[in-house]
Parts: sequence; C-alpha cells; structure tokens
Amino acid sequence: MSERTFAVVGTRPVRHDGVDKVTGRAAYGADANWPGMLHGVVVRSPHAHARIVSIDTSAAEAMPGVKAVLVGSELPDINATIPLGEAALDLRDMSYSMMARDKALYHGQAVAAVAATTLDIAREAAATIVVSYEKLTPVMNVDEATAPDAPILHPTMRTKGAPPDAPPSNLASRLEMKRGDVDAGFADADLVIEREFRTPTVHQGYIEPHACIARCGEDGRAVIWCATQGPFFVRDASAAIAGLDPAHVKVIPSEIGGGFGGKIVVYLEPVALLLAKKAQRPVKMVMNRDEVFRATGPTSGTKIRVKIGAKRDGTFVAAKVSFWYEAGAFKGSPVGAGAMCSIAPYKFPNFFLEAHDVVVNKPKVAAYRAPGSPMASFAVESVVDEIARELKMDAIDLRLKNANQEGDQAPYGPKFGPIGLKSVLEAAKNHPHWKAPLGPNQGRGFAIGFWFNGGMNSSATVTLGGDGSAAVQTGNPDIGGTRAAQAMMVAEELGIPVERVRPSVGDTDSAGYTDLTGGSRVCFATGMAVIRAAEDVREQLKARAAKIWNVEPSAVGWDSGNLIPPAGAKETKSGHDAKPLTVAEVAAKMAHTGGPVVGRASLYAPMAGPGFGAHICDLEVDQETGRSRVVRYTAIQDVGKAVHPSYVEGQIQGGAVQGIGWALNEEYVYNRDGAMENAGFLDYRMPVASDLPMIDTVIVEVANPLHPYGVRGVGEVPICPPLAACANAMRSATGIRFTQLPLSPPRVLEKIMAAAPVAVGA
Amino acid sequence: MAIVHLPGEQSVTIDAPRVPELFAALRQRFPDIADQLEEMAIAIDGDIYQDPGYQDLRPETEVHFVPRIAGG
Amino acid sequence: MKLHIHTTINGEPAEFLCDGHETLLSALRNTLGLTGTKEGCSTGDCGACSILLDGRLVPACLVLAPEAQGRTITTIEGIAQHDVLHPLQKTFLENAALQCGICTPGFIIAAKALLDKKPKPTEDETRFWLAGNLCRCTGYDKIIRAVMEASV
Amino acid sequence: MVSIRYEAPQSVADAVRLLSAEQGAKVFAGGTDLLVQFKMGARQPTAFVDIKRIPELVGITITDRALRLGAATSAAVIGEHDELTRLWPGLAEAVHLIGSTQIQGRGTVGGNLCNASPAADTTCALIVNRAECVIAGPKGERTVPVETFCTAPGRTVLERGELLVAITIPRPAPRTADAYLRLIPRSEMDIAVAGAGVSVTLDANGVCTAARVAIGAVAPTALLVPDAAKALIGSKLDERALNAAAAAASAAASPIDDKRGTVAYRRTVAGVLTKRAAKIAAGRIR
Repeated sequence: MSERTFAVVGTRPVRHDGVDKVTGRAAYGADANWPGMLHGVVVRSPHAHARIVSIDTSAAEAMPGVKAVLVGSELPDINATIPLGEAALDLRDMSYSMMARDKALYHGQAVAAVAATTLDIAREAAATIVVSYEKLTPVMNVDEATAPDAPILHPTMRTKGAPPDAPPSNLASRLEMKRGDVDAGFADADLVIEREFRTPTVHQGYIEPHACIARCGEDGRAVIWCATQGPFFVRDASAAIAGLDPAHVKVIPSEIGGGFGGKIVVYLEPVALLLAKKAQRPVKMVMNRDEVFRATGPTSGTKIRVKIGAKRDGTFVAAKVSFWYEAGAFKGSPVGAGAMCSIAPYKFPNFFLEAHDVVVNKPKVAAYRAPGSPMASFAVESVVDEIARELKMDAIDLRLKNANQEGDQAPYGPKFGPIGLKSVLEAAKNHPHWKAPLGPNQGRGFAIGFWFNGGMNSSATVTLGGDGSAAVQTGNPDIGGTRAAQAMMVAEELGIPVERVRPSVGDTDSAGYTDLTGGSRVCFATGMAVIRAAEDVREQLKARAAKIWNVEPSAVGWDSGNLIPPAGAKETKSGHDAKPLTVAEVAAKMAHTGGPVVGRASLYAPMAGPGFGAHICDLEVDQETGRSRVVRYTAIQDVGKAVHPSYVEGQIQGGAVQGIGWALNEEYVYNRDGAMENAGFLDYRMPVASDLPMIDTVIVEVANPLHPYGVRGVGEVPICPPLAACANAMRSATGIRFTQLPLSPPRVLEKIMAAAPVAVGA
Repeated sequence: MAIVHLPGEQSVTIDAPRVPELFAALRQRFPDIADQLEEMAIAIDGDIYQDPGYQDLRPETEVHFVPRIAGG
Repeated sequence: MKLHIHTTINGEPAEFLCDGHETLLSALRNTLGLTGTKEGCSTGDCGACSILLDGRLVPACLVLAPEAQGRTITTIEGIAQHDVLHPLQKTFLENAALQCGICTPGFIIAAKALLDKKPKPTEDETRFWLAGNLCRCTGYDKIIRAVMEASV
Repeated sequence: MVSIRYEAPQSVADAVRLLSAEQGAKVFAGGTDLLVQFKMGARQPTAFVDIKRIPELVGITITDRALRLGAATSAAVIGEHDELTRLWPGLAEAVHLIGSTQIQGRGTVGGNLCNASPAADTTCALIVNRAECVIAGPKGERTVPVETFCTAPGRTVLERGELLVAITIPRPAPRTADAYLRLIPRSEMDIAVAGAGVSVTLDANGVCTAARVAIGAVAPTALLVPDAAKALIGSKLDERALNAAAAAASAAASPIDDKRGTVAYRRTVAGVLTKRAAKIAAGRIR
C-alpha cells in the first residue's frame, strides 16, 4: 500500500459524545423512564440443576399493583438460529436460558417474572411465587461433566456427529485440527514439555448492569430501549423469542456502559416485551449486580493440556493441544477459536489440536473479548516460557525464531497476509523494559497473543449540511470511542474540521443494517462503510461542482477539502477563470444543484486481518504471604493503523488490565451445590486503581491491506497475553510454574511453602 | 476452479466458477461432510468470510474452511 | 406514608417525597431525574454513585433518602459552572480518560473530593483515593493522568 | 409493601426508647453493612434508627487521660484527626483500611464493631489499645472491654434496646506504639483474609515491657493473643521473639476455609502479620 499522509487520522480530538459523558447527561440503559412505566423483576432458580415440578403464581397475580406475571411455558417454542460466529446463536437455547421451562440448569436462571407499578411491589410479588423443584446433582466442571456416569443436562443432546442412537452426553462437540505427523514430530524433538492448565470461570465485569424498557402497543408494534452491543440482534432475537414479527419491533440503543462481548445476547428484553404486551404498559427491567454475575456473562472455565516439542536450537517441531471448555448450560463455548488462536503465532510443521465443547451447570457463556483465546494463550505461552528456560534462550528470541510471517500457513488453514508479529516481537526486544533491572522479589514475564479481528455487515450514511458540516450515522453502539473515530474518517475524507462532523448511533428503524459492536470490527468494517459513504459524498460534490462549472464530473479534481476546476473552466456569471470551491461553498448551493447530498455505503467485510500483541509484566511477590503486585507493565501491539491513538492506547490498557485481573484474582467461587459464593464486586476481585502501575503501550502499525487506512481491530488482542505474562513473571519471581489461575495469594503461598517448607513465622 | 483444502489435510481441485458452485460440487463429492462445511467460515486466498458469498474463483484460488469465530 | 424531605442539591433548594427505606440514589435518579449518578452495584463496591454529602464523598446507594433532610448534596450535574466545564471534566476529555463512560461521573466526583482536600496529590495517593471507583474499560492509566493533570 | 420507618432521634434517651419499643428497629449509622444486608434480604428491619443526629455519638475528644470516639463518627473524620493519628497510628491505619474512600465517608467505627464481623479491621486495633465500649440501654449505661463485645460472627453483647454510644481508649503509656496490618488479595476494597494488631511498650534500652497482640479474620471473633504478647515482653523484639510471637498467633488462630482463604493460609499469614506489625509498632517508638 502506498503511504498515505493523513490530516485527521492519527490525531487526538476530543470525542464528540464526551461532554455528555462528563456532565452526566448521557443516557444509559437504566436512565430512561417512560410514562406509565411498570417495573419488572425476575424470579431465579435457587438450584444449579433441578427439575421444575410446578410454579404457582396465584398469590403474585392477586397482589394489588401487579399487572403481569410470566412463566416459561408461556413463551413460544422456537427452533431457529441467528448466525453469529462459533456454533451460531441458537435462539431456542437462548430462550430457555433466559427463562427456564421444565428444568433449571444453573443457579440464578430465570424461572418467572413479574411486572408491577413499583419496584417494591414487583419484588414482593416475586417473593410470593412458589416454585417446586426436584433437585438434581449439578456438574460444575469439565471433568464432572464428562465422567462416565455424569448427570446429563440435556437428555436429548448427543455429541455432534454421533449416531442418533448414541447415548446423550454433556460433550456437545469435538473438533480436530491437524497438520503433519505429530508423533514423528515429537520423536524428532530434543525437548518435549507437557503440562495441564486450568482457568476459572470469569466475568466480563462491565460496570453497567443489563437494563431495558419495552413497550408493546395496541397494534402489536413494539419498541425496546436497551444497553446492547447489537440492536439489530436484539430486535431479531427478542421478536423471535417473544413470538413477534421483527418488522414490528424497533430497538433504540442507549449509551452502553461496557460490554466486552457480554451485551450481545438477550436476557431481559424479550421478558420485558412479553410483560409489556400482557400489561399493555411499558416495562422497565434492570438487573442488580448479583443477577449480572449469576445469570449473564461469563466466559468458560477451561482445562487445557499442552505438549510441545522443540529442537535444541529452539525450532518448534510438534504441538499437541487438547482443549476442554465449559459452555455453561447450553452448547457453544469458544473452544474452536481457542484452538485456532493457541498456536497461531508459531510455525509448527506438525500439530494436533482437539477441542471439546462441554455443558455444565453454569450460566451459558457469552462472548468475552477475544473469546476463547486468552486461556489458550495462557497454556501455550506458559509452555513456550518453559522451553525458553530449558534451552536457556531469550524468551523473545525463541518466539522470533518460530514466529509466523506473511506467506506462512496459519494453523487454521489459510496463508497469512502481511502480519505484524515479528515487528511486535522486535519492538518488545528493543523496549527498555525488557532489559531493565528487577528489584528484590520481582520477576519478569513475557507472552504474546493473537486474535482474528472481525468483519461482516456494516452500513453508514453521511449527510451533508448546507453549511458544509456533516452528520454520520451508523447502527453500532459506541462502546469505546467509535463515534469519534467515525467522525475523524469523515473529516479526513471531506477535508472538513472534525468538530464540524456530528456522529450518531441510529436505532434499528433509521440506521442501515449493521452487525454488532464487537469482535474488534467497528473501526475496521463499519469504519470502512463510513469512509465509503464519505467518498460517496465527495463524488456527489464533484458532480455538483461540475454542474456549477458546466464541466464533466470526472474533470473535477479534489484537494484536501477543495473542489478543483479543470483548466479552462469559467465562472458562468463573470466569465472569469473558475476558482476552487470549498465543500461549504458547494454545499451552500445544494438546492440549486440537485438537492441534499447524502452519501451512503454498506458492505460485507472479510475478517480484518490478524492482530498480534506482546506483553512484558513485572510482578513483585511477597514470599511470606503469596501476594503479588504488578510493578511494571508494557503492552506492544500491531493495530494496522491507529485512527485515534488515545483510544487505541485505552483499548490496549483496558484489555491488559482485564487480563491481569483474570491472572491474579478473578474467579467464580462455587459452593458444593453449584451456587456462586462471590457474586459481587467485593469478592469478585477486579483490579482497582491502586493495584496497578501505568500501563505503557507501544503501537505498531503494519498496514492491513483490506482497509483503506490499514486499520486492523484493536480491542481483543490485548486481553490474550496477560494471563501467561503474569504466570511467567510469577515463575521468574518464585521459581514455580503455576498451571492454574488465578494466582491468588493462598494458591501462591501454598506452592511456595511446598517448594521450600518454612516454619510458621520464620 | 480452485484448490480446496478440506478439514483434515485433504486437498482437492474443484472446477467451479464461484463459491456457490463450489459448494454444490463439494456436496456431490463429499456428501458426508457437506453439512459441516456449510456451517464453517470460508477463507478465499487468505481472506476469511464468516458467511460464504458469491465470490469468483480462479484456478489458483486457495480455499480453506475455518470454524466460525465469535467476537467480544 | 411518604416522607417529605427538604434539601439542597447542586446549590438549589430541592424537595421530594420518599419512603423510609429508599436510598438517596433512588431519589436522585428516579424522583428527581438526576440520572448522571449511576448505579453499578448498589452495595458500595463500585463508586459509580459517588456524590458529595455536605462536601463528604459518599456512595449514594448506601445513604437513605431521608438523611438528606437539611443537607447539601453535589452530584455530577452540579460540577460544571454554567457553561464552563470543571477542570476535571476538561482533563478527562483531553486525556481520553473514558471509554464507555458509565464510571465517569463517579470518578469525577471522587476526584473532585480528592482535589478539594489535597490540591496536588501524588500518583499513589490518587490511585488509593480512587480505589473505590471501578473502571473496566481503561485500566485506569488515563484516568489517573487526567486527575493529576487537573491538580496542576 | 409496608414502608420501613426512618427515625432520627436527637438524644441517646430517645434512641434507646425507640430501640426498646420495637424489636425490628435497627440502629442505622453509616449504613454500609446494614443497608447491604437489607438489600440482599438478610435483614428486614421495621425501622431505621439513624443515630448520626445525636450530638454525643459523633465526634472525637482527646483528654490527657483518654480518647473518646463517638460511636457514629465516620472513618473519614477519624482519619483526618491529627492528634489521634499521632497517638494511635495503628488504630488510624485500621480505620483507614475500612472500605473505599466513599465507604469511609459513611462507615463508622461503632458500626464496624457492632456488625461483629471477625474480619473487621478496627477491632484488632481497638483490642490492643485496651478500648472499652460505652453502652446505653433501658437499664442505664454500662462499659465492656472491646475484646468481649463481639461474641460470634454477627453477634454482640448488646441487648434489646441497647446502643453503643462511644468507645474510649486510655492514652498510651510513654514509649508505646501500635500497628495494624491485614492481608487482602488486592491493594484495597477487600475484606481482610487475616489481620493482626500489635501494641508494644519499650524501655529506654529497647526492651519490651508491655505488649498486646490481637488477630482478626482467623476465628469467630477477633482474638486477643496473650501468648504472643508474652513472647514479646522481655525481649528486644529480636528475630527469635518475633518468630515466637508469630507462632503463638498462628497457634491461637482457628480459622475456616471460605471464599476468601483457606485454614492453612490464614493461620500462616496471621503469624506473618503479627511479626511485621510488631516490627512496625516498635519502629514507631522514638
């Protein structure tokens, strides 16, 4: 790609939605109130696995102020899927997960809902609903789920591809990927390291709980206001689950208070819609934090066995990796993506990957930032660290030796295009952090990570004002600064100041169809639509200028916001040589040259081109208590092109810190009955400001040929390396290889004491 | 026409002008895995499409099937 | 029976009706329409509902609405002076110290309480003071920079 | 739903009357525990009795003999009191560890004690400083040593109608200092997995002449550990004495396994913290 110089892209303007957000005016999911609104509350299963024998709602229905009660049997039975990545989203499963029918499959699963005139009445009514359960034994991890006589969650579910007469199983599917002869590869290796790793169930941890309001009119037309990453998805899924025609459902996305993948599927919206339909009043539903932890999110707890063989010079010759990912109560963990990402950075002539998708009695997992990849990266990068230690090689040199580059075949099949892995590794190696001295009780860890970055459907419109300003609208909720980036793209293409572009997020009736905000796709795919829509405006402006000058549109030139007349063009009135016109000057004549100027574009993008990141982590470990602290952290990433570098840095910093939380302290703690014991921010320990140093970032830009500016996705890669970067730092500080997360103080101290028993207090 | 890499390690050359004709040909030659292939994303010369379209195929076009991926 | 509460919010006298067990957060958001104060957990663990009560930083989710009787309350809606943003609001914007923005009002209120008490805090003091404000998007880096820049 | 009453008595007598008259009336101070428990359905009071408008429950007075802390004084106010922080740095640091800055603006030292969590940060620091609880009730006022105030998780010696009014602490003897440490996985915002408070008095030669050690989060209530104090007294707080105190603290611990830590972990760490807190306390004597 020829080097393009940018006027706006790469600068750091104040985001357009910023003032509303620092003054409290921005309206999020729970911030809307509609006239006549009722409050909806959900009744949830107190058991992780139980047959629902009966539900008695009579007392609730008789209570003054109660306007509607809903149980699962009232929901239509559906059999459809919405394509959305791995395993697609099975609407039947989603409907059942959102509201149990004959069986409760996780603690906290919804079994009924109430709408009443006040929240207090709704809560009180919910408490009177009597659900009779027959308790069943819960299965809480992949080992329990795949044991020979394990209790079965779904009596009709067989392992995908199994014959129809096969017994039901909690193993939903098994996928293999291979290349070469893995056994011969290991036989040829000078060093083989094999380890088994475990990661806990963790939550996305967005600060805004799920919230929505729905109304359904006398004509059957419905409106939903909600915090979501995908308003079109909410429309289609809610309509299907509630049994409405999607043509009659409009979804207005509110500002969204974080998602990280967790605000894609629907939990409340169809329930609110059905309650609203029954009551003929708007119904507002807002989860509390306890419900968010118990019944939304999380991502898979995993078991991963890694075996890697290498030659004495560090050349990797074989990898065998087995993955078992918990899907939660319904099939569809991100295990396939995990398998594909696990060894994507490396050239392995021989490998064998097997990926198991296993159902357990936990909430159905939702996407979480690079779904499936962080755990896989943790396992593989820990073993790679071991190999570097055994071979006494520099951890970066070993990776450079085996790194994939353009033209190499990715483990999942196709050849890589231009990728930034080697550039990222070189940047890490040259970073002062890599060679900086460590203090006492400190260790340094290094790890890399990979994500595909998404593409798919996007639309955008750019509307020119008569004053030469522009409005840009897309259907992607802005979760981290995409409106600012889109405004910058329009400003870049039209040569107008970014402050004169007004970006907005449309609802499902006004914006062109756009896939969800997620998969690191918005800046890439929707951004591409925005650029093309702005180009469309530019072409129309040329035609208008051509009309003014009475020349062919193709003869009109363009130079940074100016329309350039061809040589010899004259002004009609004066007959003088025509002068260049600004966008504003042509816009002012819209009415005389053909009416308003609206540019539009829609497209289907392939995936955005792989992104790689490398993280360096320094941990300081208290050897007497096992407590650790991140003292220095550097994240290096190839982003293709940083449109707004501040928000790119922010994505990298935020992803790194989520990964640090996953590594050090976050986990779902379950009791024997399968109930989560730490469903709150007090005991689900996400990193707080005082836990962290500044997170240094290095942006590497290896242009992505699929995008006009070279953009790749940014948001997902940075959560992949930290798990192993922390564990490798812990290995460096303590001499102990930790194969299970989190690296919480009790776990760390236990291993330290086992390695070197010390008398209490000594 | 395209060089098609099937899951596992088998590669075949299929005479098809576009992706839909490719799928039709694959269904005929590999009926057992046709359903599985239709559930996958398709990589055409390295560019991965979550949903197969009507792309043209050239004799040297390389096609891979890749499990679909969800994003966060 | 509802209680009738007279209070001062963002410099203006205000009155509202509430139940004895209603939180001040609920009264602000639902009765008074001041939705800039956010609810992230309702157990005092996230800081999204930070307000100043008689100048003291508190979580509005753990204050009962009737406690506001005769008190002075400052919320995010009262931080800017007419059409001039507070220095913290400016530095948050200039430093890209927000992504989704849901935690932002709480951070700005908490940071204001810090700077009111200690005009030039160190990075460590800033981080510990703000430890009760959770942000899941930014990793805190740019937030801490914004607060320290506003303190200069 | 019947609304829960909100009462804001202006005097101790009025508060006692309200609490005596109604079983479901609960003392409401900072609300940082009670409101959370109420929202989670763990407590269903019929009335919140807000004690923060009673003058003698709020405020700090230090005389040449003792400190008096109004039970409803917030952690933030205590933390801002320079003389208190100078005289009882360990108590100040324990108070400073209660929750976030926001929680400190609400949470009170009396509430921290009355909530009777074995992990309460202030309890150990109060115990080593020989604090006493001043209790008002229908039968008048009584005083109990702080180490006997909590009887089990969530339980105290308070009887129906009774109210913790103040906490008093005698002025420290010359060459005496305290310290409190706790272990939490993060740097802030967590409940103590283990805690230890130590107060030591050193003579001019650096020999420990008096000591008190208390450990938290490792038993149903915070524990005074006389054996740990004995290990320190008579020593110059050398490594051997410190290790013996740590061992005594670990031995006294009878923790449980829960979501926050294991038995073995808590036991070990109680000793480690005891040793470290003793060193810090001694280092404060100049």
